[in-house]
Amino acid sequence: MKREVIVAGHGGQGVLELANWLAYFHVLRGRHVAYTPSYGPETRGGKVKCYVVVSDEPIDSPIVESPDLLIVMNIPSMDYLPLLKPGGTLLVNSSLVKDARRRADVEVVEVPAVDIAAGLGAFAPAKGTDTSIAANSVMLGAALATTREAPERLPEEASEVFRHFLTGRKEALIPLNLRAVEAGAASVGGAAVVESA
Amino acid sequence: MKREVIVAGHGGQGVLELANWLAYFHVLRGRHVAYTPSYGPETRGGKVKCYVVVSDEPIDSPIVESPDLLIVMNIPSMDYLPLLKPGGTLLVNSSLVKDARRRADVEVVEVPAVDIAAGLGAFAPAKGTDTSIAANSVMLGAALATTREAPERLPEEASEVFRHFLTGRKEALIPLNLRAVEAGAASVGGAAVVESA
Amino acid sequence: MSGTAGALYETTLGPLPTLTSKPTHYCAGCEHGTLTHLIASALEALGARERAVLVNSVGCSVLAPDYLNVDAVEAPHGRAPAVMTGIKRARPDLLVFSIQGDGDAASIGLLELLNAANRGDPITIFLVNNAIYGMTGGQMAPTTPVGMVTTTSPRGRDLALSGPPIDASKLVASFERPAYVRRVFLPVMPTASPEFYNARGALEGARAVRHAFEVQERGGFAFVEFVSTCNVNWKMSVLDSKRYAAEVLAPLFPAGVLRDRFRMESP
Amino acid sequence: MSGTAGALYETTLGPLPTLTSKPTHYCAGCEHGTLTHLIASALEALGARERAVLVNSVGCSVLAPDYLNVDAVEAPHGRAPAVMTGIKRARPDLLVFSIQGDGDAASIGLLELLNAANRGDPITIFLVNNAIYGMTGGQMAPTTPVGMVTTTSPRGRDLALSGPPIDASKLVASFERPAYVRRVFLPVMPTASPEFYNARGALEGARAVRHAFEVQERGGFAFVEFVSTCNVNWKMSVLDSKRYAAEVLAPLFPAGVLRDRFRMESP
Amino acid sequence: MSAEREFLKGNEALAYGALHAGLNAFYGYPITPSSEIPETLAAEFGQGNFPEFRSFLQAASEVEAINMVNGSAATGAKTMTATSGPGFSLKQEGISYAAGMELPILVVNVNRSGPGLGNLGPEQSDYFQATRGGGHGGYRPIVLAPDSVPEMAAFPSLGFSLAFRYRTPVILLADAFLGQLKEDLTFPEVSSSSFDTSSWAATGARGERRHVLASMHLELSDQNAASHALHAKYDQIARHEQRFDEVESDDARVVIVAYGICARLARRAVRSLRAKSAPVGLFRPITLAPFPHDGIERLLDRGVQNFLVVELNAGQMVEDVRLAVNGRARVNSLGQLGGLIPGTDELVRAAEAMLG
Amino acid sequence: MSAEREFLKGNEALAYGALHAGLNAFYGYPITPSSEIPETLAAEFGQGNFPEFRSFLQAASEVEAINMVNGSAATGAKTMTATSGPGFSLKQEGISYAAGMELPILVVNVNRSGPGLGNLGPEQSDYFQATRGGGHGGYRPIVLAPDSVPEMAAFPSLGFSLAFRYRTPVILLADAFLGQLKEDLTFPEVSSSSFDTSSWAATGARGERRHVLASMHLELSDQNAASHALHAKYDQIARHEQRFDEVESDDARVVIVAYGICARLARRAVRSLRAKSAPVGLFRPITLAPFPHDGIERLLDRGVQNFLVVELNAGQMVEDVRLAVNGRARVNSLGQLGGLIPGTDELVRAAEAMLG
Amino acid sequence: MMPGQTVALDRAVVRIDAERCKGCDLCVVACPHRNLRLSTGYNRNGYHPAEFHYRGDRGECTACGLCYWVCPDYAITEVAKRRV
Amino acid sequence: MMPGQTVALDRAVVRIDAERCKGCDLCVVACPHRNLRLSTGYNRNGYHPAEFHYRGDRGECTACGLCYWVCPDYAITEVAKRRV
Ligand SMILES: Cc1ncc(C[n+]2csc(CCOP(=O)(O)OP(=O)(O)O)c2C)c(N)n1
Ligand SMILES: Cc1ncc(C[n+]2csc(CCOP(=O)(O)OP(=O)(O)O)c2C)c(N)n1
Ligand code: SF4
Ligand code: SF4
Ligand code: SF4
Ligand code: SF4
Ligand code: SF4
Ligand code: SF4
Ligand SMILES: [Mg+2]
Ligand SMILES: [Mg+2]
Repeated sequence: MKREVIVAGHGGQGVLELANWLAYFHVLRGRHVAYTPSYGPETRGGKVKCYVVVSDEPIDSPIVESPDLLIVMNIPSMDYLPLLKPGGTLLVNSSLVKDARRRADVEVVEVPAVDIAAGLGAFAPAKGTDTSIAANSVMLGAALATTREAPERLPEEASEVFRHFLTGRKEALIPLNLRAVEAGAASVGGAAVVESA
Repeated sequence: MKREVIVAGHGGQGVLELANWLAYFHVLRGRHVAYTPSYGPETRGGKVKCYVVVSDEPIDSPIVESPDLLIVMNIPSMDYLPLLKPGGTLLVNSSLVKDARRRADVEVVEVPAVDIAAGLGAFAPAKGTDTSIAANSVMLGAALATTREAPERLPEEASEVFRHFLTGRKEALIPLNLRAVEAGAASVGGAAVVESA
Repeated sequence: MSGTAGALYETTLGPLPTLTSKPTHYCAGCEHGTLTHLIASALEALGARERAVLVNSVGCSVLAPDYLNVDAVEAPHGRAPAVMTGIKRARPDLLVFSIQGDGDAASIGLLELLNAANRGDPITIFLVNNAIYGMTGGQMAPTTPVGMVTTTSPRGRDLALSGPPIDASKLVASFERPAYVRRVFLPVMPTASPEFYNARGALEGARAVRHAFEVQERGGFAFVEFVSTCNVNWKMSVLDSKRYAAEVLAPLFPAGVLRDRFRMESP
Repeated sequence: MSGTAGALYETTLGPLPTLTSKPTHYCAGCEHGTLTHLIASALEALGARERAVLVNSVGCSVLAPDYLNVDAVEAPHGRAPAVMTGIKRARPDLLVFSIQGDGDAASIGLLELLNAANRGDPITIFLVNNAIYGMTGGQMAPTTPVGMVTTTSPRGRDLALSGPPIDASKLVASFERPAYVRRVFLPVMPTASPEFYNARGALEGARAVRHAFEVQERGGFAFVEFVSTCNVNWKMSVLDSKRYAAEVLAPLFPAGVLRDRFRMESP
Repeated sequence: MSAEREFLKGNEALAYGALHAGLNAFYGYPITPSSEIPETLAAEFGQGNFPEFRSFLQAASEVEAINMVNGSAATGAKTMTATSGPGFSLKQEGISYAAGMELPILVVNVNRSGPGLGNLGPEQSDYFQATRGGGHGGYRPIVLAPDSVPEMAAFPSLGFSLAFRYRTPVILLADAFLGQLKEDLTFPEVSSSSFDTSSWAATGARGERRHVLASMHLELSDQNAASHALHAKYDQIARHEQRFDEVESDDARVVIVAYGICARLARRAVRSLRAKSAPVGLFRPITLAPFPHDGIERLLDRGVQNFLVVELNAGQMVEDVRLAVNGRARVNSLGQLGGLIPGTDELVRAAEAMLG
Repeated sequence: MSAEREFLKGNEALAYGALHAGLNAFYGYPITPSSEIPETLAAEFGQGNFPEFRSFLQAASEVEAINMVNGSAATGAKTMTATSGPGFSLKQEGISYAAGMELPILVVNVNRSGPGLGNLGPEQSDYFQATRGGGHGGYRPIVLAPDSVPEMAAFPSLGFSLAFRYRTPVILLADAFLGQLKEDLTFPEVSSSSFDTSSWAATGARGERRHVLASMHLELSDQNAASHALHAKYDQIARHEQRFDEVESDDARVVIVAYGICARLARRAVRSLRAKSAPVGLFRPITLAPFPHDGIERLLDRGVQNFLVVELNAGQMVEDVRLAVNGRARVNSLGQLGGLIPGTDELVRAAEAMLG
Repeated sequence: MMPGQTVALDRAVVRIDAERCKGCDLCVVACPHRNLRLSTGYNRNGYHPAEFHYRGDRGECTACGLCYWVCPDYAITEVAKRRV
Repeated sequence: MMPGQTVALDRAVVRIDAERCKGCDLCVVACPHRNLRLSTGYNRNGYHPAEFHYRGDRGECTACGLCYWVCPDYAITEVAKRRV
């Protein structure tokens, strides 16, 4: 098994977190995983792109030139679409990107991530921030569901991922994020996530 | 004409000055001249050695490996004696170095430079200095006299040399140094130097 | 000023041609942006844009030439004062200024800052003191208060380990030649009502910036420190960061004029 | 002390095993030599030779390990305080001290000096302020008085060009953590009679050196500046240099205790 | 941290690798993209997980940092610093002193894009600076180049053992890509090795035995002797410490030479070329200095006639390959600059072009 | 100073050479054996003999000095600094910025013996540091190597014209021997040339035309473009600016390759070999960077089969000779360290050994 | 709120470039009359930009310029006063 | 004056290592009793070394040690007092 993913969006959308969670999920499954962030100099607000490579074999290059899965969080990130492998999957935040169906040779999965997250009560019109919390978890759920691998383990594993990353002050956000994963998975017809704190 | 000289002594003995004066004397005569000082890190008191190369042709290497003339100001500098070219001249400050006649194949010219300088009234038992003034000029006079070249121009040229180097506060020392050059030249049977300010 | 308010209205404050139209990369609510605006305004008031040279030192202000429409020379991290001295001595007719961070000026660049101050070179330095390394993501700065958490002082700055914060203005003013040394509290300042914040800092800052240029033109070394915030690396909301600045930084770095050899003419 | 005076006499002052027998390269009459002796004496009085580490910074004192029979680590020009911090934090049991020149400490090494002072690292710094660059042959130092002729200020230090001399002790004492900051006038001092000079500086220096070590052992940062001479590069006779120091340097760099958190116990 | 699986950034792994190797002290100044190293160490400092880790300090500058490192190493402590381009330049004087005083120090340079302030993207443009000694005086540091997060974790230990064995600065030359890359890894359950430093460390003179660590030798003859001793040591290192790795090079007709992140690229290129039955292999220097001449020699012995050097700069390691090959085979260079990384297809095409 | 004969130290001649070349500003920090350069300039400063010489300042450190130099050069002023080993190391970050910002600066390094504090004797151990860019980011400075006092006087002018033509740092690499050597020389009666800097110098923005001197390019693609432009310039320099000198190389079977003081030694060795009818010549690189590959190529074309590289280090320029020769001839290396200088007889023996 | 919006009142005009605005709230809290607020809509960068909103309880805009000076993004591009 | 010379007086003994001495004059001017002077002879390095010389007009050596402390070359190697 080998899977190459690009996750792209805008600083502040939780792109790095999403890619990290996705990567760690596979670490927990015992796979070789390589994750590469790349971002501009802005602390907030620039372009963000991540590579995630998952494989049962040692990974040669961590650079993703042509992904199996492309996760797009905002409009400018649609620029990466030409890289997507024929037959690959485009998972798109359809709350922001409306015209995602541009290639016929790929599967397009539209997830209204911001809207779903807002529906979970995650919307916080904070000052100076440009995104809603948990939209990235919605996308994580959707991404994991698209793989259709061992869905029964997903809830527990997602919870382990969050417990790894969301510590200290952030621990309180775990239930919300788990609900978001569940909702994301459900939105693409994936497994239901059992809530766990 | 090509002449290679090593001047060696102890910091504070005016070795650099002596070599400089000697070199500049030949610059005034229109020759190519190369002068290389080398000394230890001590501001005062270390070993000092100078190369002077004088030639009518452009000078290839300024390094003197085997001098025609070796000027020795103190006992440790006798270490350079083996370098002296067979047939070359050792000019030695015999006020300090008593056993200079160590090689039969070279000419040894003994000049009691400190004594001569003291005789000129140059002896100044200054605090924290280890030498008498003008002993180096005595050696300069002797060195120039050993060449036996155009002795009639020597007085005027020596005065030009001193006017070049002894400026400002040091200008007052010119007459004394000229007398010392004269005495040095005389001590080896060289030309008399006409006093000139 | 090119206002568009038409016949009925008179533009009192308008867009400044000394600013480029490029959006800033500064985080929302950051005083780096405010200061950029103040500088542009002062340069225009003095008609000095065409003789101004910005030295952009490394820190969040390294991108200032993207926003200030003047000639600019980059300085390595901390070395802006030296670069400025080089420019000014070659071309005394130019108005040379830098925007430096607290790490830039008071840590790696302390020698350059203090020597330029000691020489009294006629240059203008604006220091943005946000008590942290902004550009590199929140490490401890020379000005970080004892106890403040940063990525390299995760349990708070430790007095025994790292010493107390350094007061750059005080150090600069301890030299005899600087003509103008001033510290301004730039963020909006909380008031009794949580809904209202006092914006006096920006107005004071505007005057200080302008005077710092005038002082240079009269041959003096001018240094203005702006106590600022870095909400992102302090990991606070914008307004919380202003409150923290008022509570913690304002007493540590009190605002005031530490030196003014050419007294301000206009208030 | 291993005196040889025999039964009739009791040695009160004798040769110090902490000194090697090597002749110094210091010029005749230079306080670098005097200080070497004072340090050896203090180390012996404290029984500290075996835990002492000298950091020899670049300047005439770079050869100090040839004379002080202790472990030593070389620092690049100006960096002794940083090297000392590295040693002391690795081995707090060691007694770490440096001998620095004024150029070393107050010019190229100003950042390192001030940061060590600000942190209050428990180290001991002896600064030989001879107002000139001795080792390199007489260039202007940060401490050179205005008007003094050096090879790089041949018409005298120019205030407008280079600023006034820097007062290292004052700067160090402007930080809060240093425990001991003291300036000693080390040269013999002229008296009314041209035949006699007052040698109090050396005795004061001896006490200051010893206290500077004690302060470190009690956890404090200790800094002693010795106003000195450099007759060779000042181009003066030895005694003229002492007179110049008394006339020009003593008022500029007044002797005194600027800070002493651990008051001296013995006078 | 035990032998369980971790998922760490290269920089974090390097920090933990140093801690596992028994790091005693760290002095540094933050700079992207290396700042996670001090940050990780700051988080562990004083927490008791690594009791040998006795000192951590953010210095006021890279110059201050490297001199703290030298002081610390002079006592025999395992001491490290980490930086990137501009900071690495500022440390050159201190590194030269460390070489001259024969101090065992570990300096990490996470290569960003340059010159000047440049950019935060990965580059390998500090190759010459690291391998040729960016400082003065012609010393020769050991330079290690990891190509994965597990190697970022493992090389501090290797670095310290080389540094202490030879009493010489060791440079760990990573790049922005490896610093930011996260991979899964497992820290081995090894105890840190300790080195006997009693014969040279400056920890107080006992009786007549004292240790004077100096790079200065006033007499020219002493300086000459010291320099000769240094270079004799460097020759010994050059003979014994060449390290490299090979992939599918046995029957290769074209050998790609690459290190760091480029070696990872090259692995993929080799795989895709082999899939097309193209006889292409990879030679990966692990010690950039001493450069693995012997490995190149063996490839030449095996008849390799084509070398393709891939690096993120305008052509630096290619000189070392040319020096090793000395005209006996074709050496082509493929470079990329400015923080960008060449595509697999570029490598494949360049290798195929050499196959003819 | 007019066209009369002078008798000056190399360092003094260099200072006057710079003044004759129209030096506007000097910033430096004293260090033996280069201090006569600032001292000579200090003596002339403000005296009216060189009215273009507008600014002289002893900086507080080499780091401050190089950044003053960069600021000054950014306005288009002819600006120089001078230093030796440890100070040269400290300037590396600033030089890298100058390369990145494309500033025309002149940096003199009077090579002493190293590493660390080392010794004041002559060495050529900073060859790599100078030619490979001791700073980060893979820039390529121009490096000039004088071999006599007249060249010390002449090369500042050459250095400035190259620096301004290509907007790049030029390094004048001398050694302690040449710095202290006094020779007779005559300054040519040339007026200093001035360069048009109006298209790039930072002297105030006029209308929409402004000059932003930056080494930083945030977008990777911009950084890539800037790096490519830099390296295109370096390639152009490499093609057009190789300089060298030859002595008796026409029919030589062994060619000694040497620069700086070693070239002087080699001249004597060639003379004494020719006196014995041994066909030995001298190839003297004047630009150490760009290295005069074309000259070596011509020697190979003429059938030279033996090169003897003589340098005051453990073998640095020999790599450039090997790269140029690329296996087509034998290249031997003769080095000397620690401030010492090999004897003529050593050169003669080494050359004779190659003659067979 | 759209770019270039001008709010004309009796006494003064404040022009806000909503696309420059990062919704930091500073102008909002700095206005002595509380005449600005963050919009609930988004701009292109996803921020809630400031908009003029006359609360009525604290007086009209006086063209005091505080909002203009505090804005880090100089998104308040113009303040104009009614001519008298 | 020769190395290792010891001058014994009624009250005190001062030992000077003439070969270390650089003739700087500091001990001479520092002695409150003017009991030291520079010799007219030379040592091996060509300096006129200090020597003890009881002037008689200002009192004997008190073993005060000033000469010992000021000497930059620690050429005054020992000061001893008469036992009482
Ligand atoms: C020599 C060097 N060291 C370190 C850095 C990395 N660096 C860039 S900016 C910066 C500090 C930024 O903090 P500050 O100066 O306070 O400015 P701010 O961003 O907070 O305004 C650092 C450490 C660098 N670019 N160059
Ligand atoms: C980086 C560096 N710059 C310059 C020098 C040359 N240098 C050696 S000592 C010195 C200054 C000496 O003066 P000071 O520190 O006052 O000590 P002193 O000799 O007067 O006691 C200088 C500039 C050096 N060795 N290293
Ligand atoms: S990182 Fe901090 S200082 Fe930099 S722009 Fe953002 S808030 Fe301002
Ligand atoms: S040069 Fe000056 S400071 Fe150095 S030893 Fe001589 S007198 Fe002392
Ligand atoms: S100009 Fe003054 S009153 Fe008007 S909106 Fe701005 S801050 Fe409020
Ligand atoms: S201050 Fe500026 S950026 Fe902030 S909310 Fe107001 S208009 Fe927007
Ligand atoms: S011990 Fe005192 S009294 Fe005796 S010689 Fe020395 S200075 Fe004079
Ligand atoms: S003080 Fe010392 S060196 Fe000077 S004269 Fe006296 S004994 Fe000699
Ligand atoms: Mg800051
Ligand atoms: Mg000094």
